[in-house]
Amino acid sequence: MRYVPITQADKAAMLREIGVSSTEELFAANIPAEVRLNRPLNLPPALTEMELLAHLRELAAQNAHTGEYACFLGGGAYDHYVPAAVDAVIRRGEFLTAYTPYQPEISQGVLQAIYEYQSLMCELTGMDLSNASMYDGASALAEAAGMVVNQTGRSKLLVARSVSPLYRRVVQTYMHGIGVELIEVPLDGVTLDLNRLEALMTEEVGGLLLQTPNYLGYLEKVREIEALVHAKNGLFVVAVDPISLGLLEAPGSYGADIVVAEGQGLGVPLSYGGPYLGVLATRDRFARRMPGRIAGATVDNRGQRGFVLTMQAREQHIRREKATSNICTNQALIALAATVYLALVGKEGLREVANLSLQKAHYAAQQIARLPGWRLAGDAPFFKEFTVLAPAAAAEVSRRLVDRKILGGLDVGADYPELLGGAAGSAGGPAAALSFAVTEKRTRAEIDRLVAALGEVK
Amino acid sequence: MRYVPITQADKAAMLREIGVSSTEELFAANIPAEVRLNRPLNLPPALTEMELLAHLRELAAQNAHTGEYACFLGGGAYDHYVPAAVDAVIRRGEFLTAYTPYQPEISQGVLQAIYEYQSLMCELTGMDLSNASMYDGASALAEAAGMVVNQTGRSKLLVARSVSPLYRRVVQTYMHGIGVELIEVPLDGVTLDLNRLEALMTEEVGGLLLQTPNYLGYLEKVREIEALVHAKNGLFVVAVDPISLGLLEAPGSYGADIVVAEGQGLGVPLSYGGPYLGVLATRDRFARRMPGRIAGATVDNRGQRGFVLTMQAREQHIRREKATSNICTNQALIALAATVYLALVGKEGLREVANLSLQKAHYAAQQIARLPGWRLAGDAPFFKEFTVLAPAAAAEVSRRLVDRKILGGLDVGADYPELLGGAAGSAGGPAAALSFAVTEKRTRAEIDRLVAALGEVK
Amino acid sequence: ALVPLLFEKSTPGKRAVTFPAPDVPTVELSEAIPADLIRQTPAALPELSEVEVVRHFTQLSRLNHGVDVDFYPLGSCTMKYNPKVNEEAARIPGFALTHPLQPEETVQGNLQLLHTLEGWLCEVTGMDRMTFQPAAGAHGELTGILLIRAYHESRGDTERNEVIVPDSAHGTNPATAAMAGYRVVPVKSRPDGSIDVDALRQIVGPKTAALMMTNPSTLGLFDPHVREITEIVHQAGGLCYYDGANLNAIMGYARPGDMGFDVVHLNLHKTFSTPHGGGGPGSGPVGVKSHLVPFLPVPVVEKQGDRYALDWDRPQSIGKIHGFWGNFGVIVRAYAYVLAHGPALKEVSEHAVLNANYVLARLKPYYEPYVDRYCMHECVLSARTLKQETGVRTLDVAKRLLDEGVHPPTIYFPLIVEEALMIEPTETEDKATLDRFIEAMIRIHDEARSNPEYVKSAPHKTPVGRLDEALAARRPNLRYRANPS
Amino acid sequence: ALVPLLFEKSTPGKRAVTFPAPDVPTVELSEAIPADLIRQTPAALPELSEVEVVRHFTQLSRLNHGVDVDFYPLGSCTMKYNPKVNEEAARIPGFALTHPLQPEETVQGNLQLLHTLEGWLCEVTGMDRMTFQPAAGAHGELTGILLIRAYHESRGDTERNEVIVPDSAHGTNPATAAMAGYRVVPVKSRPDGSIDVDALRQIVGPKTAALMMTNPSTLGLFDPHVREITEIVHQAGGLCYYDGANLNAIMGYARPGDMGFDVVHLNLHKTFSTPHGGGGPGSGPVGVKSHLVPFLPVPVVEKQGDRYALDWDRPQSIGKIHGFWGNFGVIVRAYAYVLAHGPALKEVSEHAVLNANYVLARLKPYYEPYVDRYCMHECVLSARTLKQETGVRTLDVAKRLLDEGVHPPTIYFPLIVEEALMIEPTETEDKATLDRFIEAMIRIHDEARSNPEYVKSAPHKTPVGRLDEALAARRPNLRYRANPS
Repeated sequence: MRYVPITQADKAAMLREIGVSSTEELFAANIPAEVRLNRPLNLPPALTEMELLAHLRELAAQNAHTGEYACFLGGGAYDHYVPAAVDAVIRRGEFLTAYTPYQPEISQGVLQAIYEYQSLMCELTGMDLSNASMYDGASALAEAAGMVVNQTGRSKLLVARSVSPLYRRVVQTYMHGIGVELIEVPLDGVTLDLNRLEALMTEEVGGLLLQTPNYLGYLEKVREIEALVHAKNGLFVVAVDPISLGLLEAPGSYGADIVVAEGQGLGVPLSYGGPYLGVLATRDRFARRMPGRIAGATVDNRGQRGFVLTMQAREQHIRREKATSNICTNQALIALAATVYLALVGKEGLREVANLSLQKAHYAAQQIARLPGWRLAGDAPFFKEFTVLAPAAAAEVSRRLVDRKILGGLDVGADYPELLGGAAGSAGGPAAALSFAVTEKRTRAEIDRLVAALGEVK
Repeated sequence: MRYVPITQADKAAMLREIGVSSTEELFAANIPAEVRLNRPLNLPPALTEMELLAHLRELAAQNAHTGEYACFLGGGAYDHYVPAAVDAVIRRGEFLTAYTPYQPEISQGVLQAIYEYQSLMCELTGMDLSNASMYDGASALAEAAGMVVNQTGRSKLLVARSVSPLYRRVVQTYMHGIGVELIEVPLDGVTLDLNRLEALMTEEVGGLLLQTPNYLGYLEKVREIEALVHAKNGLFVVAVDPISLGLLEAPGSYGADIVVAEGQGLGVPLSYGGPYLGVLATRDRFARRMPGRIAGATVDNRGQRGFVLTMQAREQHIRREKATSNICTNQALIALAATVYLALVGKEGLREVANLSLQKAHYAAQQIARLPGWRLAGDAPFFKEFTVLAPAAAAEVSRRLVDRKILGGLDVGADYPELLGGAAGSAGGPAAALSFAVTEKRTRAEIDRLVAALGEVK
Repeated sequence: ALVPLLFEKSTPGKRAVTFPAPDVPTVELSEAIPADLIRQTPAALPELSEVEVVRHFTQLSRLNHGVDVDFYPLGSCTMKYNPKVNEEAARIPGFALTHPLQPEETVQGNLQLLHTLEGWLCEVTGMDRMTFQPAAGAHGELTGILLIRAYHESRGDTERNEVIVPDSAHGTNPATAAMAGYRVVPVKSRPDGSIDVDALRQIVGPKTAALMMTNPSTLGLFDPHVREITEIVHQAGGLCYYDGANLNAIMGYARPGDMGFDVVHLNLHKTFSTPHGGGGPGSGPVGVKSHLVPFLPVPVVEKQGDRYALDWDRPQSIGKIHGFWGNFGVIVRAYAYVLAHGPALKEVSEHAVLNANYVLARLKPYYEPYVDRYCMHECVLSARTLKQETGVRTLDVAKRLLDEGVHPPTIYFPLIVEEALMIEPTETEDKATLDRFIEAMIRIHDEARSNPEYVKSAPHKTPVGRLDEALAARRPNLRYRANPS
Repeated sequence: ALVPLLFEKSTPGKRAVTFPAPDVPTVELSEAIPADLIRQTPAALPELSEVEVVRHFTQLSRLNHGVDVDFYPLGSCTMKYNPKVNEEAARIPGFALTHPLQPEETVQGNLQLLHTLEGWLCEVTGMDRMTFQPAAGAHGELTGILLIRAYHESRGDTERNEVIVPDSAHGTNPATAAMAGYRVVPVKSRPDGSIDVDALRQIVGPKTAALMMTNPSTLGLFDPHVREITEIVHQAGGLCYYDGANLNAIMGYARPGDMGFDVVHLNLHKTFSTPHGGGGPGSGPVGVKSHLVPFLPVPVVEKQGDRYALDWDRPQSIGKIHGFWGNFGVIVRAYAYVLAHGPALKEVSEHAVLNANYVLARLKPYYEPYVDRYCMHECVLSARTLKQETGVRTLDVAKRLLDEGVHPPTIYFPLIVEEALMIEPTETEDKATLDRFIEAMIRIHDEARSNPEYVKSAPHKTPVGRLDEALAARRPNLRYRANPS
């Protein structure tokens, strides 16, 4: 047996001690015959480690990957550079194979790292406190929505249509059960329609879920929006790209009540969508509404500083059906990766990553916009991602890029047909709306290669 | 500065404490102007980590590698499977970034691992003691030659011509300085000529350096050879493939005095020839002649077992010009890898690896020998490597295999023209002698692909 | 402090990772970004060199226990060994470097892996289809209960607003039901740990949306009436939800699908040995019987000929529960784990149960079992008598175990057991390790009599002593502040 | 025992890694192998499961210090931080999975890397060509001295049988000279640590094959007469060998080639930051001036047009010194290190020297320097006075430092310094770390007066106490035996 270290001799001795003659007796004593499975599991034969790795490498070889393809895909997951030291740290067995630090005396490593993670998230977002992580950006936004509902007691919520459609579907799923009505605030161009927001934001509405930069890449007018939301005593939830916070104002500075983020950009591999990192930070006054684990500093009986899980009265294992959330297992190791990442790049490095991404994205946008038949979907300010209107179908563009070892051209027009105008697909109008994301990893040569490839699509 | 954590402020404070105004004063106080370099180093500009990795991946992409090519190359380096846990262990910073355990109280990890390594090498080889590692198989053989010379006081040594030509050149290089004459014992077919050995093995000769399986892959008649060497009170040095010891008799059981090995097969990546692992084990009576570090068990002042470096009176840092060798830095981390490897495969696993390699090599040999124009170079028993006589030039065969994503067909005929017969290259005779190695990693499909590719060469 | 905080080590001007200068024509930031959105005060991230960062985390790690360090019998968490090959597997560039929004034709390997593993896990659980989106067990629970809600709603059966949860259940069960908008109705356990079937009959009815059940229960006992129970619920029009937290006990022996469950979640980080990472990531795939398939989250991976595709066109779907497709990197590890065992997954459960019963047999003279019968993969003991006789509580026993280098069992859970100790050895421990743990437990039992104060003041050999949790809660210090106010 | 031996944990029948059954028709072993060569008794390798192996080595590692754990100012060993990106670099499959005997056209990346790094290191050292075959510094020394021998022999200059070595030299220098067949002639150092030039003049002559010199010397001091020294040797017909152990002091400031040296070895694992691995592997490339190029080991990497090739056709070569081409994986790391710095390698040396002088400045009131002047990259202090006054020796100071979590300096070397402490901080330590070390050293100095016995019985906080080295030497126990005789 592959990972079972029990020899036949030990097994025999253990059975003797238990007082049975076979393990079958143990199962027979527990599981009634009517539910016993009386055949072997129909699974493929076991592979040895050597065969297993060979098989997995073969499977993986059927994928295109960003080690070999220049990646301009974004939409909530970004090909940022992951410094080598991040993986070196998170591979350490003491981090990798520990669980939730229920016994603080032998878990100070994990606990202090969580405390540091919380501190970093507060610094980044301008919030007072952060939890130890949520599953991903989308579920963090959904949990934030739940916090708003609980805090305000209002059962309607606004969500900007410029929030990722994937995120909106997750929020919708979470809200459905508890009967919360989600109302979409439409776009005006590539950003939120402030007039419609003003109209929709009533005293019956708990607040607004906003994303900035939004799914299309553009910056929302957060200060005007904040005023409109708070005018009705709603709560203002902002989803951000944490990398953008190297250049862009912290949501805390413009009045956000809850900040969520997809933390993947902070040193986490793309890994086909997960494991990622849900960031959730808020103001002190909402602390008791916060879902998830929280670590806090305290002292031990020898007078040393130490860390423990705290504020557990919010949590499911204590509070059961009255808990702020059911979350138990979170994304601790990914939060650790983000902590290591931020420690490595530091104050100045985060600014550099953000600036490089911005500069390269702006260069790419400018070059694409010059191509005949291509133009930008809007003129709002953007960070590292932008949307263009294309003269050919999304699938065709994507296929041509793949042929040139480029991944890019996310079909945002499918989710936002309004970008294509009233007469989508009509003669002379754009055939698709595509977004491109550009990180610090993309070289000018790669961008020029992208532009050249797009130039061939007419 | 990339890895220098000294800030300008700290630097200023330190200079103040030292009492100088700049580091230049420190250098000026030490280095006379006549030898100062008065220009910047002419090196390429520094790359950031992100650029560096991209550059290295580009460079590496110019190589063919055994992850993508089926490898049948041997000749002293073998494509055995490396279990994942090996790298997981040797990456641990405490092993990776420690040095020679001069301070045993904080080095028990490295010291115990060395002791375990020594024990494993003794078990494998049937010897009494092992050192903590040499640079590689070749240098271990050269050091063993030095031991023989020192022990016997004789300044001639026999070396089997069937020993790797690379190893023989290393031994020759080491022996040249101390004026030892190396006498080559020729081949009889694909193994050592015992008649010539008997004639050459005189009382003036310190002993014999033998390799089995030899460079061509074949097993030497070690018991007859041992008798001939010991009859003249010579020492019998045997170089082995450690993997073969899963099936083949331990050299200790047939009278070897010193056993050396290239330990690469024991969990070490091919890595273009290094870092590898020189194994050197011997009898108790030669302990004081042993080069290199040795760890031993002892007790501490609390009564606990612990480990220290011991028998240091042999070594250069104590004994200087009278040391058994000048070796200081060895291959400790690679010895650790071998220790982890042997712990993972264990008694039964080593036998399995050896047997699979043997079975697959025999299948391959049989299939190749059936091809028209191809035949085995000899009918001596072999383990996982064998030599065939080919109908086409070595470079041509190799090139055709590379085209089919196969690495193999080592040109042993270049070093052993006698294998090609008196009239090498003559009409009807073989055009090349090529060796093939087959490990447990090679599948039947890969072997069949090799055979098919060779079948196209006529 | 044992290890100063990153922030406390920070020095202005230090750098670990740097980035190249732009290789494109640049714009002024003020041209690209409106002034009121440009960050005025940079985030006060620590400034450190690479050596300091690496040392910091290396030092922190050395203060931590893990399965790689020693035994970790944390009941209900299934802290089994995490094979190293799986770490390598998840890091294969073709997996680790794929973007979630790549065109399907460029991720056929990923889709095949997901589709194949779905089939295998359906076989293990007896379900028909599965989604991998949930990122953890509790996330799976929420998904599962929302599936049940969607099912009832699709039938117009909208009066069902109750979810029945046994009193021995994990806190996630009631919390999940509440998150899905249900009222939680507890059902009592009988003294033997099984659900009180009569009590259940009283509770079920037209308001019953679902029963959530963990089987074996958190007492480590298989409920002998499980078929009867699921039938009772079904007859009342409710559905049955299987919490897979304890699946490690029954693989190859019994399947939730055969017990009458409609929905199952698994914890890949428990049963399928993906590492727990200090608290996550996990993966909580949810399997359903055919009548719930229409409601699964989108997209579903379908095989079309010899190609794999994402099916988004599922009008009855509950929607999405994860931003993308779930914790793919974790799923790769689980795939590797299943393939390393094949049908021998049954032996995993066999030995998990063997180990738990061995611990139970040897410890029950010292710590009384809640129910004295053969257990499944974990056993629940109590230090009730010990406490009565010596004043030494379960907490003290746990803390004293720390001095032995062993992670303590789960304590004070399940809630229905006084002074509970919940021990799950898992199948990846050998007899020698169990004996070492057992002997430590016995030694502490003796020491509680000979030197109770020493036990009560434990731990003594850990890097920190007992921590003041009350202080932490009373005066929350939840983040570093450069200038604490 | 803190951690039992692998063998002590072994249980018959346990397995970690297994292998598939043969997929080819098999032969009987007895058909393939003569009976007398078939192993009768299998090697008594331990039988363990993967979890036990991983735990064993994880536990062992936690007993060990390393640069990743904390400061490691081991003089002369240049224990600088080893960048993590270099570990990733060496593991790129295109490097790590290449076979040394692949056809040249399939390893152009490797050959380019070797050729390029050779050029860079020649620039740093002022030499003309370089070989990467030597696997360590001492291996490089042997190579270098054999090159010198070959040079003299090629000129028929066969009476030269002496190598001059300063009394402050590392033991490897005289040991190397002896291995290369030379008689070792020591030359004294002057009180200021430099070579006694007058004494040297007395010694050199027609028997002088070479002078081996470390500069800065093992005292951490640059010899101001180095050009005069190399000229003296050259005039006598000898060659000059530069031991690169201390190159970390002078990169970009001075080059051995400009000082008059004919041969240089480098320690990539010191100056170029490849990890020391608990004792190795290292890499000891040897650079030579043009007159020694014909003697370099075969093969040499040559650039031919835009291709790289191995040149084996070098009739005057000393032959080979390594089975293949050297420790390639180490060389990859060094290549990455140079490229991470470029011309800023000079700042590496600048800060190494700054750090050493800072330590010297602050510690010299407590431990007297052997020579009181600015040092280069390391400083040599003495506890002579402390020992006289308190009985506390250098060894005791070192052991007490262990309690501070800091690796002690090199002690009792160089041999010419009584109660020596040889401190090499390297440039990868910041002021805070140096201060912590310095303060610990001062605290121990004070403690030697207040509580000498406590210092003498140190360490107190390490996993093991002082080990009986005499016992180890007297009754050697060098391997595990199942049944010790």
